[in-house]
Amino acid sequence: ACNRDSGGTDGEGGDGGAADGASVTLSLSTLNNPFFVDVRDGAQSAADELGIELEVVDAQNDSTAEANQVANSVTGGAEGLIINPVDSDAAGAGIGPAVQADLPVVAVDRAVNGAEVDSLVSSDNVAGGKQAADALAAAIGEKGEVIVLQGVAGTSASRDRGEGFAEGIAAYPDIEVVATQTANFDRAEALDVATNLLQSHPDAVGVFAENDEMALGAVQALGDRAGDDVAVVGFDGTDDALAAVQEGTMVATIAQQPVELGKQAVEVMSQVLAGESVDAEIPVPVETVTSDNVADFVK
Amino acid sequence: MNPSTPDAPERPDGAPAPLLSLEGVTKTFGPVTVVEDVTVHVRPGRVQVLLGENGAGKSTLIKMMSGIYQPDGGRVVVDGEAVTLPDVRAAEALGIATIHQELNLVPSMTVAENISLGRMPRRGGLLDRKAMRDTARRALERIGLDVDPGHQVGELGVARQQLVEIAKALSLDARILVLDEPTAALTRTEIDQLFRVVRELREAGVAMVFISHHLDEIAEIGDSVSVLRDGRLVDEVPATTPEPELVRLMVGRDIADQFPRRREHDGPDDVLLDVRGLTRSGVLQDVTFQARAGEVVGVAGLVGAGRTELLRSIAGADPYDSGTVLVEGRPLRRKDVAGAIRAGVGHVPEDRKTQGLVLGATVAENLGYATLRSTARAGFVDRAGQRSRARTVSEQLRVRMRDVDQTVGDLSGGNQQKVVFGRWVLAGSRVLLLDEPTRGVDVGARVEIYEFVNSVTAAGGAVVMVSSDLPEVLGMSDRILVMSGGHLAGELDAAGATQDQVMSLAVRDVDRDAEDRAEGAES
Amino acid sequence: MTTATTTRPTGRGHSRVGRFLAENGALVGLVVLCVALFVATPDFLTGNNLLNIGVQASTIAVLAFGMTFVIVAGGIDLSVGSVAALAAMISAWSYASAGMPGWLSVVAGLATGALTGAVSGMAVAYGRLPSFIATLAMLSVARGLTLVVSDGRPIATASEVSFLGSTVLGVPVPILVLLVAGLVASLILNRTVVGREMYAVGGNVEAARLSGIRVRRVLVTVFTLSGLYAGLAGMLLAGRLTSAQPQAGAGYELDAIAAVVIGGASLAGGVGRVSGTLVGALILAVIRNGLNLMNVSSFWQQVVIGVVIAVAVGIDVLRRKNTRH
Amino acid sequence: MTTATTTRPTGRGHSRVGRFLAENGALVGLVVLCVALFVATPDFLTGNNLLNIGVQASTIAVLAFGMTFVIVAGGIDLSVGSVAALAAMISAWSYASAGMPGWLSVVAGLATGALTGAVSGMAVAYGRLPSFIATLAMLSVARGLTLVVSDGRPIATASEVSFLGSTVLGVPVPILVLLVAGLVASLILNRTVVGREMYAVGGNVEAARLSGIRVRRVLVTVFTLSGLYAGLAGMLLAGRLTSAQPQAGAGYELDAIAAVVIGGASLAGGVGRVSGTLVGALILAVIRNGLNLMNVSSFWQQVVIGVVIAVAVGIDVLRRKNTRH
Ligand SMILES: Nc1ncnc2c1ncn2[C@@H]1O[C@H](COP(=O)(O)OP(=O)(O)OP(=O)(O)O)[C@@H](O)[C@H]1O
Ligand SMILES: Nc1ncnc2c1ncn2[C@@H]1O[C@H](COP(=O)(O)OP(=O)(O)OP(=O)(O)O)[C@@H](O)[C@H]1O
Ligand SMILES: O[C@@H]1[C@H](O)[C@H](O)CO[C@H]1O
Ligand SMILES: [Mg+2]
Ligand SMILES: [Mg+2]
Repeated sequence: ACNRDSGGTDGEGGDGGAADGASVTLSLSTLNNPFFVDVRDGAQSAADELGIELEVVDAQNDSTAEANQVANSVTGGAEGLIINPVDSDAAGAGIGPAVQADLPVVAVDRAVNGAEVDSLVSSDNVAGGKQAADALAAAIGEKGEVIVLQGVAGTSASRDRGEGFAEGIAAYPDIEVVATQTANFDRAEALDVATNLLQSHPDAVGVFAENDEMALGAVQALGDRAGDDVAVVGFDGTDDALAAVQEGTMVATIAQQPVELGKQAVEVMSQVLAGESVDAEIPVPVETVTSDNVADFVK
Repeated sequence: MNPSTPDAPERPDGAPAPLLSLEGVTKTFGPVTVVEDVTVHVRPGRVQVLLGENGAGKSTLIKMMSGIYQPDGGRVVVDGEAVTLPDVRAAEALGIATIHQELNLVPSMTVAENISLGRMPRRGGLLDRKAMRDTARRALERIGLDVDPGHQVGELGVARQQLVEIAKALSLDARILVLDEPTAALTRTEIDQLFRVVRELREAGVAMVFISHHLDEIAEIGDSVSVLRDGRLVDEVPATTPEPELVRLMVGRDIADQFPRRREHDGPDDVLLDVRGLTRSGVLQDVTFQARAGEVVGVAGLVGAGRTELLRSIAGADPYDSGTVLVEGRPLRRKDVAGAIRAGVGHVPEDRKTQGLVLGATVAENLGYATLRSTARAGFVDRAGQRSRARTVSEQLRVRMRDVDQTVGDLSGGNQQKVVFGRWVLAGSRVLLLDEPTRGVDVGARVEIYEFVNSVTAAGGAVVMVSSDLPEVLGMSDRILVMSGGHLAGELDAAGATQDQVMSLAVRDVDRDAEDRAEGAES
Repeated sequence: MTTATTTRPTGRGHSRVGRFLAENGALVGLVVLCVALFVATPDFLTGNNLLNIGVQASTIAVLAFGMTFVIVAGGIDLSVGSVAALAAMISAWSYASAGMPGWLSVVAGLATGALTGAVSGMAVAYGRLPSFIATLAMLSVARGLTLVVSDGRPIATASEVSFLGSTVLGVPVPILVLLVAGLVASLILNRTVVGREMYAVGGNVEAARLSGIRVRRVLVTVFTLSGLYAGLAGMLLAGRLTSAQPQAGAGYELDAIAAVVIGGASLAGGVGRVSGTLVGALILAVIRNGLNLMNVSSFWQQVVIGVVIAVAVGIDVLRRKNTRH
Repeated sequence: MTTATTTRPTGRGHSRVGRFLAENGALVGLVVLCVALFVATPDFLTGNNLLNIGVQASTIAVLAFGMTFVIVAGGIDLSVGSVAALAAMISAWSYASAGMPGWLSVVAGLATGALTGAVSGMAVAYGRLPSFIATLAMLSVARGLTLVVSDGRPIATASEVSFLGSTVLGVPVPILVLLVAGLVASLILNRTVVGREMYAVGGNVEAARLSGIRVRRVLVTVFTLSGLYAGLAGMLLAGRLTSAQPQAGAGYELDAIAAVVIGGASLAGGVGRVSGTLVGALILAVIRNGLNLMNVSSFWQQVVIGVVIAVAVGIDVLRRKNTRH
């Protein structure tokens, strides 16, 4: 919205057929996390290419703040909304003002429940959790004690990955989850929690962390044991995690493609604005990255 | 020591049966016994005076009457029946109202609210503001205090606050009224007003307990005196007992001269403090005076005359609009306390509790604040030095305490006051600004403070002493300045000056001043 | 607060307007802020956007009203964000899982808030815990219970609760709730005896006790009210999102306290007004709204928010200093 | 705090031990907690685990040492978590992007902390902002700047910083840092002029001023020290993770304040000791460690943490009450 006066004529850009110059809001759950910084970067580069004015807002993991920001951007004259919900259920009500104003809405990374959106560009967290279980099982020879580091309790990412992992690991009768503790998606906290859990479970051979930040904290806690005695699997595929996989301190990370998520979300939005029909769901694959294929992911 | 007090409720001289009695009460704090086996009767239509040095246990005693402390031994008897007073409400329910020694007001609330605190009137579940204002107005009228009930208490001077406190207790319409040093902060005018009310109450049959360190007030208003020493009852005597006899009972020795002013400085009488044209809009108008080496300059005036403001401005505590303050010829920077202290100024503020002391800190700490920096080595406190100096000074001033590590807030009022003094002894201040220096200080300690004043002037220092206690001003000053409405109304030579002379100067401009204030309120 | 003693409000304003301004200093900051935003972005001063701001201020404002009681009485309540979440969750759970009728689920939510508040209050009054500790403990306990009850998942709320997030005749219900809650709080503080006793306890607890005020009862009342208001705020939050979120309200305590302090209250106790608190909450909402409208980068936004808060309060301090002489 | 006036520590212990206990009441809570955990889980009392606890307490302890200065002087510092993050980020950035030598990047981090602290201090002392507001503003500003500098991504630190997270001759460096930082803080508070002045300012700002203490200078010192300690804590955090994290230290301010208050300080100012603060920080670390060892569900953990904090402080309050009469 900031360049509206210089833009001049594009006030009714929405029905003009071209998305060029349209103003679109990207509402992110948080930017305190490299993953979403990547989503933003992907979205920004696609927007620049397509000539879309992208307005990025950060809800700092607060559903209410997100609802407020959506309302504000509708008032501010946004012509489209790309939303990365803090919480899928809460976002249903949260995007109300956008829906009422007939703005096209695209969800990215996480779904919006209880309201119609034009498209969902996402990776499947439940499936990712299962993949993580398989990767971890493979790394520890399908037996032994494992530890799970949970994300912020009550967030959908933590819920879905936890669910997927639990489902996946159940297929390996010789693997026992001996401890499940939260480290709030935070590297420093994971360092402390993992240290403590390794104290009470010295025989643990595997760690699943619901994101890479926590996985890296666990690696730190393990020190020399990381990768040799204990296999660590993370989730996200951040730069640091890919480097860790390359070094062998992590055995795997479930790579989402955040840049790709952001990029595709903007592209889909541009198609909707141009009046084209789009798929209701656009899956961006999550891939298990191990030392075998890590080279393909490192930039 | 066996108290000679008769325990019988009826006395042969026909004194009425007591409404309230403390019978053989004892109170200990940790290892210390501060009141031991004391019996006091409070009778209707009588004023029972408690007399004793600072720390003798007077306040502790009355706190057992008002439900703040419970005795560890002995009993409290009301209307002939033993009672327990678990809290203030219980005491109030029995008709006991107390004016405590330290001000107990809520500064951020209005005069009316403070007066009704704890028993605000209700109507239909809501606060009845009108009734509250009316109560306040009546109570203020009775004590003769002319302030708006809607005024914030924190903005009033100490004296007015004391009057509000008195008005509050009076408005309870109590059967038993306890007054712990109510006159300490008042000038004669207000004291007269208070005593008028006390006499009315006596007529009405109210039983009263009165504490004061001003011996002349005892004969004036008291009926009987219980003398305490070190927590024990020494004797009970009629209020007509001559002052020297009271003093002897109380301190266990004679005090020859209550105001032992000696002007012993024989060096050059240079001007140490030179105040020129000090003006602060609405508070001080063109105040000019000098204080010379060896001299005590007394400053008298009515409440609100601006005496406190004058001292605070000189000391650097408050700003002023124009004028100059010079110490030994060198000008002081405006609003720079540290600079004033370095120049040799020491300031004993009006209210030790809020301005003088860090109550939670030790005696040694409090004594050392002004010298912390000057005695330090490379930023480190000279701990051993500070402590030994603190010990010396507190001995010199005869501070009653366990040791210099005792928390200052646990000392009695008079002893707290000495600690504030001691700070400037340590700092070696040459110019002392004293604001009500003996408020709440007992006769013995007061003489010690006066002797300290003498020693300061003997050593070539100068003292400016603001006091509402006229005998003190007359007795200890060499020269008296009288303030009125923010300016100097006149100057008197202390020798031969009378209370009447001072008062007539003090009230000279009061009417004009009142008009100014009324105008100010409208604009 | 060390500075509190030197910035005691003087209340010397002579005219009614002067007095109002003197007592609601932050208002000047709010007005300056609004004018600046109006100049910066025309979208700001549209009726719709003003309603948005009202709605967006509502949760923090309601929490802050409750906080005003506590701060006036000289305490602090860190638990309000968590208590709001717990109240909303209990309400949603009692509707969805325990089968309570919708209106009763609203009552259950409010009661949860009041009850947790009462527990904190008793810990402070009878357990003699510093309120910082008692309510920090409650912050943790209430959040934990929220997660336990919900198993970490959002629960949909009753339609009676969702009503709180809706719009009636063009007026958003949260704004109505805000107004009523504010009026009630103001009535309690100014017109009831217990309200005035809160000022006394915060202004000088010793004097209050010596005057026969039942200090502990006042403290329990104060925290119970704060809890009740937190419960109400929780219902608002849930109403707007039509679901109770396990992480709702996290960190809101600092915003609520900030609103009260921006509004002129002192953490030393004894001072504070509901109108000031409202202004404080509006300042916070307006900053965030304005920065969104102006599309300030979200990283810089935090920098700007911090600076604006400091400046808004700074204006008030300056103004007070000037009217002093 | 309303209760502060009634719970002023009396220091009446007669023997040396009695006195030490009287002054460090929370220690009793810590010991009770440790015994309970030892009974509950054998893993607790192993040398290794005790070292772990030391390391895990280090960040909060260092923040809390800095906070002790502020609280003793009657203020509060909400910015410490953000300042720690900013200091670490500036340090990492000046090494990684600006090409500073490693040791200089450590200095840069510490200087960043001290500088931001000084800014808060000046806002309090000269701008007369309540410290709650000044440091809340700084919380927001410092976090925003951290994100701006890092663009929201972690930056690897210099090896000189990582050294702070390592182990030397079997002793973890964070524990050494904690001990030295604590000794220095204790030295400042007890032995230096400015330290004693902090107590005076917090105890009675007016009396301090009238005694010639330069109150504003003391306030600036206090916040600068708090910032410096926050900077050090930031370096510890970064050292342990070998990288500066943009969201590092978020919310740590409440933990740090809690450690100080659990340790017996009063938010009303004038009271507080470094040894108490250390005990407070250890209590927090021990609870979390113990709950992890016992594998308490993360939902219930929060409930238990809250209860334990309340009980630990409650023991202290009770003990004090009993020794009174
Ligand atoms: N709460 C307390 N804890 C410990 N000691 C106390 C406490 N209150 C009073 N004391 C001590 O009890 C003694 C008596 O104090 P009290 O206040 O009754 O004296 P007082 O006669 O009223 O003196 P003053 O004339 O100075 O007011 C003093 O030595 C004082 O230090
Ligand atoms: N009722 C009042 N309302 C407002 N201001 C007042 C009132 N009474 C006095 N003042 C202000 O206070 C100034 C002087 O107060 P100050 O405390 O210095 O007087 P004082 O002579 O020391 O009397 P006190 O015995 O009260 O200390 C007056 O000049 C006046 O400006
Ligand atoms: O996908 C993201 C990332 O994994 C992040 O680390 C936490 O939130 C999730 O939603
Ligand atoms: Mg006394
Ligand atoms: Mg005076």
